[in-house]
Amino acid sequence: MEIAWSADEIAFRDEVRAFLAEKLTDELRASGAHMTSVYADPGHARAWQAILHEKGWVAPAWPVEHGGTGWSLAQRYIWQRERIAAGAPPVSPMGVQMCGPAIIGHGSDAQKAFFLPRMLSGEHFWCQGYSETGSGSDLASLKCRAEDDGDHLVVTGQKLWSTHAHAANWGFFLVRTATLDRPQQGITFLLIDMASPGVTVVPTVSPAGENIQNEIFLDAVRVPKSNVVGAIGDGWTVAKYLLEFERGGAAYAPGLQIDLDEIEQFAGEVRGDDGGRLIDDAAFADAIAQARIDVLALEVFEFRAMSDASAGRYPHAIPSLMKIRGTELQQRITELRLLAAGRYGMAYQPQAGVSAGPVHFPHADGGFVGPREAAIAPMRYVSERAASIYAGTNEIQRNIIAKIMGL
Amino acid sequence: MEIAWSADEIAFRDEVRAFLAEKLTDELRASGAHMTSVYADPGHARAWQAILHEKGWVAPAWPVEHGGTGWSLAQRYIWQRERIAAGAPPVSPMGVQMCGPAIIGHGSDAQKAFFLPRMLSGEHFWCQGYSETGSGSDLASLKCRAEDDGDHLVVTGQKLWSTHAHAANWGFFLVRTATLDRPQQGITFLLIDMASPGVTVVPTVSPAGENIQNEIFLDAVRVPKSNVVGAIGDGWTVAKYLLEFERGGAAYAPGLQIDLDEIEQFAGEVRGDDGGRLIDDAAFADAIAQARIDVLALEVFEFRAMSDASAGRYPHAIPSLMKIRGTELQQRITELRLLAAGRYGMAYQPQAGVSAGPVHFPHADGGFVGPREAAIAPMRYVSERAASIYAGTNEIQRNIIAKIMGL
Amino acid sequence: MDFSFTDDQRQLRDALRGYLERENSFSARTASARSASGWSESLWRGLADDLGILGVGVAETAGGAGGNAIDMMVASEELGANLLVEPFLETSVIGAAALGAAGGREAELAAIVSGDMRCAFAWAEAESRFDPAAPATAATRTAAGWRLDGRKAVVTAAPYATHLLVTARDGDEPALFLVGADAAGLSLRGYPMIDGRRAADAVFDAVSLPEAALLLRGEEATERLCDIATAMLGAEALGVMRVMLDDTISFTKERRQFGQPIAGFQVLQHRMVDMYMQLELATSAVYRAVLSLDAAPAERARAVSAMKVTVAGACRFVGQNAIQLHGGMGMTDEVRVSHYFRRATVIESEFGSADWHRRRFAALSRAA
Amino acid sequence: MDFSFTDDQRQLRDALRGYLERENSFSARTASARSASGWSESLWRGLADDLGILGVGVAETAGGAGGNAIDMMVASEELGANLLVEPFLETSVIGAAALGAAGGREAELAAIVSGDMRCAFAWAEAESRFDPAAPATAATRTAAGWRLDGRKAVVTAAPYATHLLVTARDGDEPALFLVGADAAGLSLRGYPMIDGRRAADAVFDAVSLPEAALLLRGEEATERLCDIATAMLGAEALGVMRVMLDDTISFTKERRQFGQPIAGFQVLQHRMVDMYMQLELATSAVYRAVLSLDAAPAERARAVSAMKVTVAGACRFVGQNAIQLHGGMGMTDEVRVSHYFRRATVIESEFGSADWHRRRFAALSRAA
Repeated sequence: MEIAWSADEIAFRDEVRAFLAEKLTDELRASGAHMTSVYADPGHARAWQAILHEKGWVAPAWPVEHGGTGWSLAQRYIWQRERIAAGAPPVSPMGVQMCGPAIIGHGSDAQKAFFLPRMLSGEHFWCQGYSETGSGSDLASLKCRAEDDGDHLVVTGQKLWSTHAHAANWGFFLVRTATLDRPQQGITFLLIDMASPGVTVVPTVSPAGENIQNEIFLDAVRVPKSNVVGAIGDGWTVAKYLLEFERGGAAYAPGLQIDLDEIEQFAGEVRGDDGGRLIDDAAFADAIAQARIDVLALEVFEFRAMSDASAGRYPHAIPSLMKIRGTELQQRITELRLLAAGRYGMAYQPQAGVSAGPVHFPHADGGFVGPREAAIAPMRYVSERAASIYAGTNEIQRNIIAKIMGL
Repeated sequence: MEIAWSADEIAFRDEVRAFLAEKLTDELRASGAHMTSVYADPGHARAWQAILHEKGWVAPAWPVEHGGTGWSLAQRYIWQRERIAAGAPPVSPMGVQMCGPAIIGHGSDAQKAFFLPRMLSGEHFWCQGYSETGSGSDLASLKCRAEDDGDHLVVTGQKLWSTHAHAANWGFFLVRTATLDRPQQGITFLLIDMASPGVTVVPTVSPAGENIQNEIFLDAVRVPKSNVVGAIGDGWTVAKYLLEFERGGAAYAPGLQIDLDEIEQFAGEVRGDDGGRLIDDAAFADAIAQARIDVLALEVFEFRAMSDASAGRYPHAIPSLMKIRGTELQQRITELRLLAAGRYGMAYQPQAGVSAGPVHFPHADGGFVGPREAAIAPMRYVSERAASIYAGTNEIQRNIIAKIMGL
Repeated sequence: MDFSFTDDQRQLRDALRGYLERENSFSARTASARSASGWSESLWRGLADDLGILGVGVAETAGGAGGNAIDMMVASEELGANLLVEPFLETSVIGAAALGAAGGREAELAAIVSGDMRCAFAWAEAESRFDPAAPATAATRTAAGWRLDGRKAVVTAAPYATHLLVTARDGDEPALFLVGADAAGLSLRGYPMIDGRRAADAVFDAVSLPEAALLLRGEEATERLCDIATAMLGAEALGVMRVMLDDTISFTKERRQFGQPIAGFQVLQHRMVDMYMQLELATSAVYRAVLSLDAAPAERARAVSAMKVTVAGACRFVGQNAIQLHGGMGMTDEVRVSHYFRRATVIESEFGSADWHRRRFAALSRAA
Repeated sequence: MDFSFTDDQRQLRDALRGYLERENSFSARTASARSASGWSESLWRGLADDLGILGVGVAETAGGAGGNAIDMMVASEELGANLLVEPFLETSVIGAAALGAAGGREAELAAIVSGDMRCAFAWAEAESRFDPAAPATAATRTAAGWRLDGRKAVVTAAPYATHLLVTARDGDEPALFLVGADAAGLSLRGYPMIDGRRAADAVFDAVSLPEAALLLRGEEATERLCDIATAMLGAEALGVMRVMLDDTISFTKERRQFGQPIAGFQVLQHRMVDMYMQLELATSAVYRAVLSLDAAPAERARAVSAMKVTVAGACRFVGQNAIQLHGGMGMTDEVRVSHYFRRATVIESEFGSADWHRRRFAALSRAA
């Protein structure tokens, strides 16, 4: 057992730091630091991706032959830590982390040759078409259907919660090609050009007033069968594969530590309940300390998962445990941010941050009032309620773990 | 709407206070104040009951013709508050609050004439025979059987969690006289003389080392049919009746307020983490304030229930809500007591309190070390874990409320 | 000891509820909130003319309904359930209480009753956190009356108020002044709040006021006013939470996953039971606070602070779980529960966070 | 970055587990705890002679196994799972660390290895709360060495210890002394603890000690010793919690209510998932603490205090819910989970409560 990084890993960390110090512009840093939710705005995310692409660091987890970095799990973890600590915006996960692995694992050679390079370069900006009305946590009940028409599938249906679909030119979809006994059967994994006739993207406005998510309507959209990943009817297998592709690399702790640093700095600048600075308020300091302690435990849990995965072990409950704990802490930390914001946390000022999509409701345009941190706080608080809902609610995650525990 | 007591009620309160001031001896007060659990020891409880009996105040909720006081619900609530505030031990609930109502509602005239006066005087000290191994929350699944033998029922089986059965001379039992479609059918409510041949009481030792609960074994115990309350097979109806007898009078808040007063006083006498007195410690003071705030809300909730019940309304969810909230606060307050006790809260010193039954494990006999409050704290903490288990676990209570809410 | 409503109170509640359902449906309310002005003049006039509710707490001698604190509580709860953006709390609770306490302000009280006056309560400053007792804004005596200098932060309803109720320091003592929104030297910078209402930051630059602008003076008068406001905000919160709970129950009964309504899952059932319990306890705390408004200052303050802690906790628990149980739907602006959640979030810290009130309660308990 | 155990560590764990299952079954353990002496000499001798585990942390030069902190952690966790009452922590962790740090104490270390020495750690006083840094017990220099005067409270294991490790103040500086349990002037008043171990309050009335009784001196030496003890107590807690979780899972799968095993109820399933999660997070925190014992003092202290907060929270959550899910059975002395719950309750506050360690962590974080 050893909790320290090795000399090689420290050298790697220094290389990463040097790269970030050199390449991360002030504007990009600001776009990472002033995010109003966990999503970067597509513009800055793509600009940053272009810089990473030049360096070959867009997709660390991919096999080297497809453009991966060949890094160890530890190096990938270090990369994430440093990237987050430097304030760089995240690259959109829909392509590199989700669709990419599906194509790498189950795509044809032609698909690999066409899509992977464009995914890395950012020429293709991807969105996801999974959830439907009535098929959220119970994804296998999806109804969007694709009918066979010779060389094409003809897709008709509706999809929900498609992040950045309004900015995407390609989408990966789960569609129903057959109705069989088990709902997981008869599902097909399909790549759709978002410019295809019959595709309509309708913005979904979040409670924070941003358009990050979208509804997608597909009306007899003709998709060449060459865009099926894996076999027709094997979509569930492909979807499961992509979920399991990047095991052991999850890292909530680094971002949460940065959040706490920001909040603590902010709390050093505003008044607390007892007249002094908020950071000197015993109850607030206590809450910050408890959050840091909880993040420290989660960090070692992440280290252990990484260590286990490196050694080829990976207890099945780990991703669910990590998702529950990571998002619970994420949400608790948005509460601390809101507490620090005080009365200015009641103002709606998305213009003080960097939104991840168009902003809808009326808001003052010329600057904002109060500290910038206070203006961002309610956006984050409201937006992060989604953390315990998306990607399988935390209740579903607990059901999954209970099953693994044999209950 | 009016939250104040009326002039008549204040006059009644003063009468109660005067009575308590006069009649409550120091020894009885100490037996209430130094209880190691929520149970008074049978000896002091009976001594206090004798005093109440003289005054006619043993069973306020009973109809006047059977020895009740004729008090309003508000008066009964005031009586409870003042009794608790004065530190008087509670009268054992098994007779007056449980078996009494069953006899009053469903008993024969002969039963009323024989049992009720002896219950009031304390000549009969009652225990309950409901739960069995495997039939706790799911009480209707009970198996203890009573076979018909002419004028007698012959009872064979086992009962659990019988509070003070080791001190009782009478017990009320639910036994199975028939096996029918619904498990609630075929149950009979039976009064058993604990001196009957075939009755064996085996102490159950609690985690705090006390013998409060007992297991009762019944081996072909012959019970005259004249001891059946209600009809044979109608026991479930009788059991439900007694549960609903005393609606609107529940009062957790007064006792919790006294607990908090005691803890605050104690915390003014011991050191806190920061070198000063514990009561001046910000986090501890905060926890006390939160508990007081929560008790204040519960108190009005109790007032509302009383007011509603006086007006003939009684939403069905109320007893369950009150039980959940009351016991949750009860348990949280034992945690505060344990926190105040510090290191002396680790010592096992039942001899520092007034136990509700014989104490089992080895413990020093000649006095105790540390403050008395500290010695009682762990006993209460451990014993009160039962609060969320007994009388239908808090999980079962939530199931009940969910059903009432139509979920 | 009696917790029943009078027939008049039940009628008030039913009338208000019916009226708001017709005249301020959720879509109408949201359209008002997002209009250029941010409010609906016609609704406001209707509340005055059709219902007479704006004067619920104004004495009959001043043309009001002469209602007591319980009547005001009943109205506030219904307005909360309707998610009203118009400034009832600022005008008909705070304004009416301040003018009523000042005495001899029948004309202005009549303007409240008629709907001609709309108030905003300017107590907070950028550095005041939640403490209303020590404003930095200065009131200076002049020959003609008073001069105000200072800045106020996040003054809700200010963009559509005709008058501001402004706390300022006269020497060591806090005082409350009535200032016309069009006063020379007063400038406002407006913006929306996350709950759909509007607020403004206000600058008072040598604002001249007549003698009569002074309404109240002293810490107890200010505290009492804030306690009344907080109590009625608590009542409003009950309405907000009631809708969230009802909507959550309906949604989970309808929404199916894995072949059954999700209301059938025990974990969600218990969550809703706990939401219900929190609402019941918050209701109990609000009753105590409202019924203590005329008690001795320390008792009143203690009941109000205890209430705010209970209500803030309930708002958070009920609000967060209403969103969680709505799943993805809760994360859209389309569904009304997300608006109620934002309102509940604002209520949590308005007039002082749970931490602030817990300490006030503790300090008062120690003093007692 | 590596979190795998060595083969030796796995063997150590398996050997210890097997031995304890045979030699210290739950009923044997409880019989020892409730015997007149409160412990089992034969078990203690067995741990020394059959397993050599008492010297796990003692250097090989002194006849020990020369194990590192991780070896000690592995042993502590198993002893926790066995609910050992004998003073391994006090002797083989604290005693061995203190004597090892003192240097040149091979004879005494050998006595630990052989099982001849049993220690108790007398740091707490009636007024010390959880702070080990400033004992009131005074050490005074004498011609022959030292004189100790003072009182120690709740000294666990003291009734069966051959030696007490006593903190005392030499002027302003804390120091640690080794005192024979039979020293003249030392009197003990023993009593049981709620977790089945024994403790004593100790009075030192002009106890004369030789020069060599002084083991350590200074705040850092004392803090380091307490941090080592706390880290290993955390490891012990992992074993305690593991048994509670395992027993709860087994019980709920077996116990039937309403026609099904209660493990089938979703609310109980999620509760057990959260117990498991708490145990995993506590394990993670213990690993960091144990692996930081040789780091710089501030880093070590921060990791240990963070761990103690996490472990205390987990002990409470896992313990309370283990009882709750056992229903009535959990409220009997008969079922072992109730004993593990009591041990977990003691661990929560031993060497400092969660509040105390959270503040220590915050102070260290601010200083960093």
